[in-house]
Amino acid sequence: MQIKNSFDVARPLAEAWSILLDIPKSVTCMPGVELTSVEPDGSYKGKLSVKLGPVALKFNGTATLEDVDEVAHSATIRAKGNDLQGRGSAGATARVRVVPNGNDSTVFIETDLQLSGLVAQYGRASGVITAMAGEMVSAFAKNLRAQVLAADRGAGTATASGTPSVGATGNNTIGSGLIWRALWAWFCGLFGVKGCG
Amino acid sequence: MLAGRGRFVDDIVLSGMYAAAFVRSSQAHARIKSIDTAAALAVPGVHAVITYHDLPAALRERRLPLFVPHPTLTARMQHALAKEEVCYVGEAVAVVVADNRYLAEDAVQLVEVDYEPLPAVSDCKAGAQAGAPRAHLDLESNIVSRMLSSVGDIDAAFRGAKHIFRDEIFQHRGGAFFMECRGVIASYEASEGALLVYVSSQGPHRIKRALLDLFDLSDTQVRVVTPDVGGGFGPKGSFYAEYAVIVACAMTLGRPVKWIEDRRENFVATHQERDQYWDVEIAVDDEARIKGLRGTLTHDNGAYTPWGIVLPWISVATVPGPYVVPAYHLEMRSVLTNKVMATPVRGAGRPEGVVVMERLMDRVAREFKLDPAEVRRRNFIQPSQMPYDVGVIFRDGRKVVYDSGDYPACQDAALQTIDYGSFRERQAEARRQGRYIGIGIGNAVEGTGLGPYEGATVKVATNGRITVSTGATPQGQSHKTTLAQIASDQFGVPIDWIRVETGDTSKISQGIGTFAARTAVNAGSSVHVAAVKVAAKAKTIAAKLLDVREEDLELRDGYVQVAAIPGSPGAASDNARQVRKSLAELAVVAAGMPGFAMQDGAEPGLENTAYFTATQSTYANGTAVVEVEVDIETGRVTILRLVLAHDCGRLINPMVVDGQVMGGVAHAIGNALFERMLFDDQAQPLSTNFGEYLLPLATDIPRIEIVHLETPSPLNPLGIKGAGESGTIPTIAPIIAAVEDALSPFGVKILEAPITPQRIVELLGDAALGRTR
Amino acid sequence: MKPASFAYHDPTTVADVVALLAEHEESRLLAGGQSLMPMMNFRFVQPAHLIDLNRVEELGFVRVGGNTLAFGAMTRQRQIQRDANVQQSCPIMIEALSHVGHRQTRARGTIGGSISHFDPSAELCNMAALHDAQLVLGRKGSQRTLDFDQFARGYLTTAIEPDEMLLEIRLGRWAKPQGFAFEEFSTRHGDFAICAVSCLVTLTGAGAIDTIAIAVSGVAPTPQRLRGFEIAARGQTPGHAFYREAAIQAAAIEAMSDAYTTADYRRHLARVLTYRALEKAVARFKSQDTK
Amino acid sequence: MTDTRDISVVVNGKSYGRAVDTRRTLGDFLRLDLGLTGTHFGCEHGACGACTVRVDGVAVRSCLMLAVQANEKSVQTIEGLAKGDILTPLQQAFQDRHALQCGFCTPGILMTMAEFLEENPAPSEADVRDALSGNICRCTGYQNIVDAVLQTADTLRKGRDAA
Repeated sequence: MQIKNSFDVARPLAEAWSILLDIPKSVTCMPGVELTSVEPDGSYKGKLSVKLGPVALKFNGTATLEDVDEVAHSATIRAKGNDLQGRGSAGATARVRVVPNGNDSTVFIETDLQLSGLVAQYGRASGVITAMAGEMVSAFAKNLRAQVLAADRGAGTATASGTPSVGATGNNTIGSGLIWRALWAWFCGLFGVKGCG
Repeated sequence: MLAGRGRFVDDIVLSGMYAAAFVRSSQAHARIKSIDTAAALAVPGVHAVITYHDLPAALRERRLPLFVPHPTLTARMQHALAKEEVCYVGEAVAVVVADNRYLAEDAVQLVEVDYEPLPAVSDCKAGAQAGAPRAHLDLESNIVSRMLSSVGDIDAAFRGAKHIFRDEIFQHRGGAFFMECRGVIASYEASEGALLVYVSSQGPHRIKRALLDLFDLSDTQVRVVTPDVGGGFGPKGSFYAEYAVIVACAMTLGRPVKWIEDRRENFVATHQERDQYWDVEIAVDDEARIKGLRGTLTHDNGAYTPWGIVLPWISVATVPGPYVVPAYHLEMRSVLTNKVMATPVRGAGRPEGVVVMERLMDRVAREFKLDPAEVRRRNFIQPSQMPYDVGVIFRDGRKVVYDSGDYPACQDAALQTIDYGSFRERQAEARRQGRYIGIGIGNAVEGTGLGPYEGATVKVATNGRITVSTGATPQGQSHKTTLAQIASDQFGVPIDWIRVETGDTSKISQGIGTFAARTAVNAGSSVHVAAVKVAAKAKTIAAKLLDVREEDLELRDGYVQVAAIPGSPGAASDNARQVRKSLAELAVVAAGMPGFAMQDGAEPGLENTAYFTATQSTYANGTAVVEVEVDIETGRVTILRLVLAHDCGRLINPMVVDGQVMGGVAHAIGNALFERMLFDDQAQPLSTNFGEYLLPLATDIPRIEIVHLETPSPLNPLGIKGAGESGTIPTIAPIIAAVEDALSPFGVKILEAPITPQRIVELLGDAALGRTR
Repeated sequence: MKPASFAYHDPTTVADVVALLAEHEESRLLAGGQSLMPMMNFRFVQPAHLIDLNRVEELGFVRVGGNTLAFGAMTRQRQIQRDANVQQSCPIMIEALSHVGHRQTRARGTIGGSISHFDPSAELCNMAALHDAQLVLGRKGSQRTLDFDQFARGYLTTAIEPDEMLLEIRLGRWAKPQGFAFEEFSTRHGDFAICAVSCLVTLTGAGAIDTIAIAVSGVAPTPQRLRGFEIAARGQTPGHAFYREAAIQAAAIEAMSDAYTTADYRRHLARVLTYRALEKAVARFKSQDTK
Repeated sequence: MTDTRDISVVVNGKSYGRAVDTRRTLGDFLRLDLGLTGTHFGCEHGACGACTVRVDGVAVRSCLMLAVQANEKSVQTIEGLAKGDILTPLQQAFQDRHALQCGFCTPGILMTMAEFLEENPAPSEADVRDALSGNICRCTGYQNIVDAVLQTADTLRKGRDAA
């Protein structure tokens, strides 16, 4: 599925761009993402965990930064992960582009998300999943923006640790709520009869 | 069965047996970069986790066998376990063998497969376009077969035609969804080199043949047994990768191994049928008589080609049906997609062909403002034209030549039963009350009793017991009853005196199996031929012993006796009781006495094996007429009446045939109104449970009214034709037609199956607002 | 399709249940099992602790209060269908239950499980919305009672906290005579409703609307009441224009879509079924046919 | 991690004591632990009804119930329907009316209909179809099943009148 986002940053192009490319920080802007290691090949390993009441989805994944164009200020982030209990996997390609906007800049993110396996195979849930994915990417964008602002405030310490920014954590819960609903939606595609739990 | 004593594969328990579960691809198309089985192997109770690289050399080198090759086909067969590329969600990647299924599933979710996703082909029409992604990395094109079916001078037919009508018709993917999922048990006795396989199939002989192809074993080492089968409907006639893998597991581990497909696997790994996109044109003269029919069929073959092009071929050959089509030109394109394979499901492509022809008949009727029944009458092949050469070649390589049948009579019988004559009045009256009812007609001719043969051995043991053995394999069609009945007719004994053995390669050496409604025709004829020979031999021996003429003898109640003399039955029976020989006595004589020569060199034993070979298919035919009511505000379709008139030649057992017809009709109703197997644009299946893939329930099926016509086939000694699919084949078309007819005041045209309430409301537009407008 | 391992608990009192909930984070309550068990068989849900409520007898009851009808969370759907009090004072409940699954699932399925699960198309959630239900939730050492609107959070999401459980469902009771109707559309009998509309109505002696309640489920993530219309409806004389107005308002609900059903079709059904439900409820009131 | 429990269950009048995994479904317990293979799994998600058995008289899906939940309860399966070789009127009617083909869904249908007929001695065809709607049969098109159930109701009624 295709998801498009854009947001303004009150920073000149070059600065916004460098903040954006600080992957250890920006990757963690995705709600629930925890960066575990930076590999020799420059790729990043991490976890996406979502606590959903009875259901704990844990994705182990990797992310890579590709096609970095310092002139056009564009790059591609590829991420993919598998649920540890074999319930499916997710792959995402995010094309990021920064363009000047007066003295400030605007960030465009185009994400192509493909879910597969158990979690993707319930038609009744497909609508909710799309909505959920869209909101997760929005949350990512929002967190990224928060991070840029944090840097703007020179609060390097806020993110230097590489842990999710405040924004990310805040949105994590929102993200969880959304994912929660989506997951329940998958479940409800599961059984041929209504009735009750 | 009624008391819970049935014996299905999952009911069989062998000592020391392990349970297996498969790791299946979650990707529609991907490269396998690595598989990590360590965590799975560490689970207590897990004995093996096997990937492609752990398979025996023979299985790594070979791919699954293709039973029905064709010159136009670029065959694509799969490995038993995926090697480096997966081509559909559900493709087997690894297998876990453990103490029980619970543990095996625990381990399956710990096997980590690293996939590199590749672009997938979801829709066959898109896949046929130049520049579409390839369903397999090394494919030149996704189109693996282009086949032309051509009769007469099509260009001339269209050049001269006054009226040409064109329609594009889509028929959506569905499946068999038998209630018993697939299952297999393999047991290998290393000391004797004996492999025993229990499998829920439609023919153990073909499974055995595939195993012989894949494992270097000799014929006598392999025994395949099919116990009770919980429904087949086509897909259980295929050979599947899992069967080879489970045999390999049993041979490697030296323990019996059982794999029972669960319903989730069944949705992604058992063969399905369709999609089909048809783009067709019909040319007719001023009297609405067909001059020619041409077009293309784009067929979704799925990821591999286990049945070659059998399925779309049957569709193409079925289109002309009971009508005179002087010129026919159909180009079939079979397209590989990244979906589970499409192979024959009940009807085997015929219902699709019928939908196409009947939609065109209705189109012609609409354009000419003629009664749809009348348009069909004008185009029917007449009984006087039998045998009728359609001109097209059937998938058994022979020309389609209808052997017999009275198509006009069949349609009339159906129309009369449903009181077609008064329908338009009833329809007008209903509309005055704001109700929308409609009627539809579907005619079909079905090639049944496909060759090459199905053998049967009939044997009278020295204790007088009669056994019939055949390679045919029942899945609820009551074959045993049917075949016992055929044999009992020759011996003059009650059916229950005869034991029928089926589904065991050790009981008869050659067999094909049950599909295409072929069993009654082939096995039935073989039983008949063999029984006749055995009965004759009994008479010959008895005649000698009793010193009477053979022609004076009859078989009754297990005895060969002097036949009743017309007029004085009493006397005859007294006479008979004095001079008669039991089958047991005769069998003993036939078996020969140790140390004595056989009587004038007669073949030993009171038995005979016959392999009846049909010179060509027999052609059954049927007409379905359906009356529906459509709720225009919700789009709900209610079937009010459904009449099916059909001619499957001589009826052996009407109750059994009716059962087959009613079951077949239920499949048609599912295909017409409910069953939709959805995939997303990356070929991820979206319908993987019975809450989303909707099978018809008792509340969705009306009472079915059946009319039998009997035009005996000249092609076999019993004059029978197949009946197994006669309920399904003609019945999808008239349901669609009836819905369209009900909605005719709104000019709705339906060119797809299934048709759902939502779709109906979409087609109705504002009209669906009804009273709320 | 075999469930993953879990630690099984089968307490016999509510006190024990909430204690277990407080103790085990990764736990899941098992009521009738008609939704949770399939999820576990598919291994969608793999709880570390499974707390079985089927031995908690104090949760199975139907109680008639002055103006409420109270159900214990573990009261089986079949038990409710056969309860004389419910049949007598809340006939629409019987009509709604006839659409819930099939006889084997109603034999096990419970009202509390259904409402905790909160499927947008569930008939019992529709009933809770229609009757302004109060939901009694319990956790270790405390209880709280929520109105339906506070309880309903979203798509299969309620206000029940991880350490909380639903104890009792209280429906507002309508005086008789009452007109009622439950109109549902599902593809097959017993399937998930694509849309269901319920209506309760009383008329004045003059035949004008006295009180009316309308609940639409299956369209939005939670069951919706047509409150605006219900208020404006007082004093109006029911008829085509009246039903049509209600239908149009129902069709304005923001609808969900999925691979099978579009938002447009859901809105369309809401419109059609609302018209039918009101018409039938009013007719029933007039004929006093409240069976 | 495996969690086991000792349970005692009366099945078809015979009492059994077994230690079972708490995750084992009732259906698997009957099939694997007791060897009562007449109960079949058709979907394992509560949609097809093939696994229907009676627990304390109530027809339920044995794929949606855990074996531990049957502890101290009485279960009846298809094997417990007939008295020896004497079929019940319902089973007999299924045979007479050709109400089964492959027979895989039949046990679940018989257990469901047995309970239904006890509660509805004089059902209409619509009642029967409604009661049957929780069981999927892919072979028969249901008609002969409906007829067999109606015939049974008839037989039983006549039997009662006679008595």
